[in-house]
Amino acid sequence: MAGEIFGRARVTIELAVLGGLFTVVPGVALGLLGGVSARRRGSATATRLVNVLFLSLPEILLGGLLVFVITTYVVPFTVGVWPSLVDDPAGNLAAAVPPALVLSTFGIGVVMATTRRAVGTVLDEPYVRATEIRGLPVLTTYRHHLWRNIAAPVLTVFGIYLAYLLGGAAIVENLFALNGLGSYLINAADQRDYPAVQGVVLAAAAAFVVINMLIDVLYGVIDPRVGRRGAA
Amino acid sequence: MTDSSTTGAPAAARPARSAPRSLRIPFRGDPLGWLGLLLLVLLVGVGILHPLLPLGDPLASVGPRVAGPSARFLLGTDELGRSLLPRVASAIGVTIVLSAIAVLVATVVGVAIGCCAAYASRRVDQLITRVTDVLFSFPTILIAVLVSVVLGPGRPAAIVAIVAVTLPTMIRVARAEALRIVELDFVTSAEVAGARLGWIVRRHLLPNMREAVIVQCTYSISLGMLVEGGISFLGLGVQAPDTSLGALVGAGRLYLTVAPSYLLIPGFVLGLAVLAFNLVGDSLRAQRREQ
Amino acid sequence: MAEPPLVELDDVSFAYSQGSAWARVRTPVLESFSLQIAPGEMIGLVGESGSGKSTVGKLCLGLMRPESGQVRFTGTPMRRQRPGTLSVVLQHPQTSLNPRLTVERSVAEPLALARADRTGRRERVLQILEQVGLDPSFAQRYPAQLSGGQRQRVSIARALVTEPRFVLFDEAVSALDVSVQAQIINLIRSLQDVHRFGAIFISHDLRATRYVADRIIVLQAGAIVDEGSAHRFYEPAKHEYTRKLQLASDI
Amino acid sequence: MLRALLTGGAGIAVPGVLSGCARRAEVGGGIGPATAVPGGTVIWGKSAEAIALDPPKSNLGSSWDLIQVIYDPLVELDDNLNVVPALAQSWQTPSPTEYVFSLRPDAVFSHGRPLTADDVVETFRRHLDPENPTSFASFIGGPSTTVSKLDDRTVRFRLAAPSRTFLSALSAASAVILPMKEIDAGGLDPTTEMLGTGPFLVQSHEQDQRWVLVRNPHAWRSPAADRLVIPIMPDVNSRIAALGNGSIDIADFDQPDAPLLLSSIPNLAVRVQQCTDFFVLTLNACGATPFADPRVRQAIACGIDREKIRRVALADAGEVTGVVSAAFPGAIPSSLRRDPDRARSLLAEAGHPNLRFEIIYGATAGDTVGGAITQIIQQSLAEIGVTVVATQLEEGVLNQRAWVSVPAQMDATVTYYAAFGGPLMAMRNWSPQLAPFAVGFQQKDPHLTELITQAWQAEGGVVTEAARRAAEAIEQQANTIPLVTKPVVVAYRSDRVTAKISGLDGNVDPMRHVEALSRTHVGGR
Repeated sequence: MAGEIFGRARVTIELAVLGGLFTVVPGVALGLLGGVSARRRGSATATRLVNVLFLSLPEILLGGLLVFVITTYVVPFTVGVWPSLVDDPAGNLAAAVPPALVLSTFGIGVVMATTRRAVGTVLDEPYVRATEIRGLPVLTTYRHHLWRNIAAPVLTVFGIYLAYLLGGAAIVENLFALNGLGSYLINAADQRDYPAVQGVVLAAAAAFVVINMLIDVLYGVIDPRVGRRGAA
Repeated sequence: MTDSSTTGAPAAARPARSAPRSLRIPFRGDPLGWLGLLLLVLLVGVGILHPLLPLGDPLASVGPRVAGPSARFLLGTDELGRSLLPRVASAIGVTIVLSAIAVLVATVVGVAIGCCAAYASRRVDQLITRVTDVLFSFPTILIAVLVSVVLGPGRPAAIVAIVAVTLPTMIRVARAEALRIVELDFVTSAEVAGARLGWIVRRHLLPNMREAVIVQCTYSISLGMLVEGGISFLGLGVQAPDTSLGALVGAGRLYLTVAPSYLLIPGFVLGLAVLAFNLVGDSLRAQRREQ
Repeated sequence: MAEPPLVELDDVSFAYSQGSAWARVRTPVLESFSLQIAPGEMIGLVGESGSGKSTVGKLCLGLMRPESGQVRFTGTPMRRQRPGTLSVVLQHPQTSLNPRLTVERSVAEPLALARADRTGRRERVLQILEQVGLDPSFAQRYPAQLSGGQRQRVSIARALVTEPRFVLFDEAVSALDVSVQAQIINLIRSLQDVHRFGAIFISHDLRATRYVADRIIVLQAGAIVDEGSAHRFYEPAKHEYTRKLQLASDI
Repeated sequence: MLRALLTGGAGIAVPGVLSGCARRAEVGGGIGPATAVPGGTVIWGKSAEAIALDPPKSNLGSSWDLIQVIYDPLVELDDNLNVVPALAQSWQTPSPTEYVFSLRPDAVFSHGRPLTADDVVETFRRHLDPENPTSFASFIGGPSTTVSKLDDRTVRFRLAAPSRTFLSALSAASAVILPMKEIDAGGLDPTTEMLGTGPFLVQSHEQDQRWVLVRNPHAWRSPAADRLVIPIMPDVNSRIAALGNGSIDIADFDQPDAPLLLSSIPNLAVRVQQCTDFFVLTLNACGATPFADPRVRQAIACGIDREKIRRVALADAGEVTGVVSAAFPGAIPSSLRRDPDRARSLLAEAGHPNLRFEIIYGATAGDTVGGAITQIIQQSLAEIGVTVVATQLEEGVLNQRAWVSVPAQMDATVTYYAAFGGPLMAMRNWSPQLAPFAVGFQQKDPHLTELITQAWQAEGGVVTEAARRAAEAIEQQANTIPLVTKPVVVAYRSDRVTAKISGLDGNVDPMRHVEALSRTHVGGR
């Protein structure tokens, strides 16, 4: 069973890493954009709408749509195959990108909201306001400050999300006919294979612990004070 | 005027009660809030009143199998030749009601635990917080699968899974609110005046937590609908011939290449319902922040 | 036999402890502290923040338990008192009243807790509102419709509605602006003359305390550094710390 | 707001962009003449893992199809369900109760040892063990049947009474011949290892992942392909997608809808294979239930719209059937007719005008037919005032409640009966004496058992008077109501492989002509 879990974990881990990438980059970008433009009422509304849309898009709808498009039209993506990343990187990406996109939408919404809030907090600081009034470019002046403020909450959210992806990709794996941990879990549950269910839960818990440890280390890198407190 | 000391003067003699503003005019000048409310009323209306609407019988095989939308069957038919229009309509109701029931349970339990955490010893509070954190970061589907393994697939499994998913956030919100309110002066005054825990919770904590909890409820319901969609899609939730939006999407998945509307329409409606609750929640929250 | 003191702190010590079970940091607040309040006596407790004033207040109300020593109420060890015996007026007008309750319901709360006769409650509420200088029309208002001074008046009404034997005024006027402070202090003074409750008036402002209290205790770092009848504090004090406080209060 | 509009616009624009893309179905184009090429690997996407590997004990169709690729029986069925030689090259019937089989001289197990009469004798002794007969044994006369070796190539069966099920039963997956010398010596565990005389032998197996079979060098019937790789793919969509992108060559489907679902894949040959297996509605007549009253059961039988089940739940793919599966040439037609008025009056007579009961059905991965049939039954019974609650159960729970508990812990269940290669074989399921699994729900009726036994013993064609009497009595009893046959769909990529798919099957063996499976060379380019 351990071999089985490791074999399937390859798919899930790749999905999670790719999905994580697709989550953080657009999520932070949209959050920055939204946070900075939130001063104007119109664009604040637009930002909120975009954010809510990301949080409202069901995986089963987007996934179904992508599967339909891929199976019906000639597009450079595939469904139902999973070539090895080492032997056929292009083929592997063609199979991995669509499910990773589906996995990332909700996360983009969460990361975007977190980033927006962090940007808002920083921009409300009195000294930042002063800079703004003096007409200086806020984003470049307080780049480091901004990043530090955004990084911590985004990292927290991202950690939770990554753990969620590792155990929770069942729907997407099912839609795209992939043999990952999620579909293994569903099959095991279907067949009342308790040891297998336990195995996956254990694997997910282990992944969760490891990810949280990594994130604690990263906190230290972002904000040295945290590291010192942690060591004390 | 026999017993007016607690109920106040008769209505005529009383100046207009000023209820908290955010509840009186929910989304002053916020188009998104109104859009969400409109969608929400529409979907809940259809979901609950569909038996009264001339949509057709959701359970009768009346048409061709797996057909796309047509003049006779506006949304097409399913694999048993049942019209999808009434099926989607009843599925909206099932999805929203399941999620709402679950969130109601989560709210009651979450608020109770949150209040306890605020009043309990630091050690108990820390324990509650830790357990909540662990539960919070546990993958949704994993919880749902475990629940349906234990209970067997069906509505109860769906409800328990949604409760399990929405409870941690509800506890967090309730605990934070309760901790904030317990520190306020009027609570101390009541304690000194001899109020016990039950009195303080009833009179002071609950009324003042209400808004934050309602906002959290709208988010939880939308999250709950996504969870229900996912687990019914996987066949672990609502069982045939009963249906929910997720179950319809799951059934339609097989016919994706033949009749894509079978999957896409219920999926889209699910998205709309989630969007409606999220918009209302977002608008309420924006309002609260402004205050 | 002499009447026992209303509230008595007898050789009381108190400390906050912080941190985890492994690294507990103990911050002592009071060490071997004693104090007696006679029935109907109003004690002023002054000192800068962190001097332990509020801790004394909370110990007197039974909101906290001392680490050692004893707190007695009318000669017996402090335990839960009958509702309506003790009450408190706190600092922040913004949070002193539940925003969801009308003035009437807020003021009636201690009566309800003391299970006072339902029929008499409304009259009693209106009566006490009048005593604190509020028109009966205020009864149906919500806190959001009141000014800071009005809210503090409502708080005082609520504190006195059950005719308590002991009232703690914890920085009850500190957050108000000066003209309103004077009104409220006058109000407290006059009410005390009528109701003869025992009280502690906590403030960092010696001038206000001097006016309202019978006896003043000056606290510094958890210990009494100066003590005497209120008149004494109109003259420059001998004690250095008291003098500092006097200077701060513009005397 | 502008940005929101733009995002929305992009959403609307997507289908427009895609209309510029070619549809997959239009790509590929025609293919030239195909010629079979010997050798190479063929990939069969199998719908369920084989988990019960020991043939005499195996009772799962999903194991039988694999067993029949590895092992051979004495006789097998041709495409019209006639019994033809397999390991036995010929046989004589000296008397109605005596069969003498001559074994093929070239039958060799895949490890190189030739098949002997001892293997056959010992294989059947396992079935006929008087202490512990297998469930298959009743088809060949039960423990009163004796089997003996006449010489190294000849085996004789003696039956206590004539049996019309005997020969066709020998073609079943349960009756394949095992290498008993190795098994008795303890060197081989048939529950984990497979060693037979069939065209392929097992090279490797990863549970729930794949089997890799290679040509059996000693096979008397040598396959065209060198290797047969069998990935386990329970998910229908996975199999469809894999057929589409060429990662598998051939696949089997339980869904009657498969032809529709596969219609968009070019170069795909789709064959609907009629099977003798058929769906039944089993009412639990044991214990204090309304179904103890035959009128209530008959009312249900009259209330069900079996034609609608065929049309809707089976997508027109199967046939309405009686007790003898309609798939058999010249089967006895069902005497049951839909008659709602009679159903209602029967229910009123029995005092159950507003009957309400629960139908449980299994949740095999991807198999939606049981649920569909249940829902059609639910619809048609609603018309006679009967309320049906449909409950899908996990397979193990269903087994426990329906087939293991005595009395059964259910009101009714929708399931299917394997009817094998002989028209009358499935009849035993209506007699708890002949089919022990039915004890929990099937009423004990010595008269019916007698009729079934007589039908089994009668001389003549399919429709003997005895068989007709038994079938009618069974349908009158209405304890287990036959519904529709259960077809299987097999699809393969005609541009990649050639395959011979039988149009009619009796032994859950979609790959019956597995030796003919071969890669294809497509002409033209």
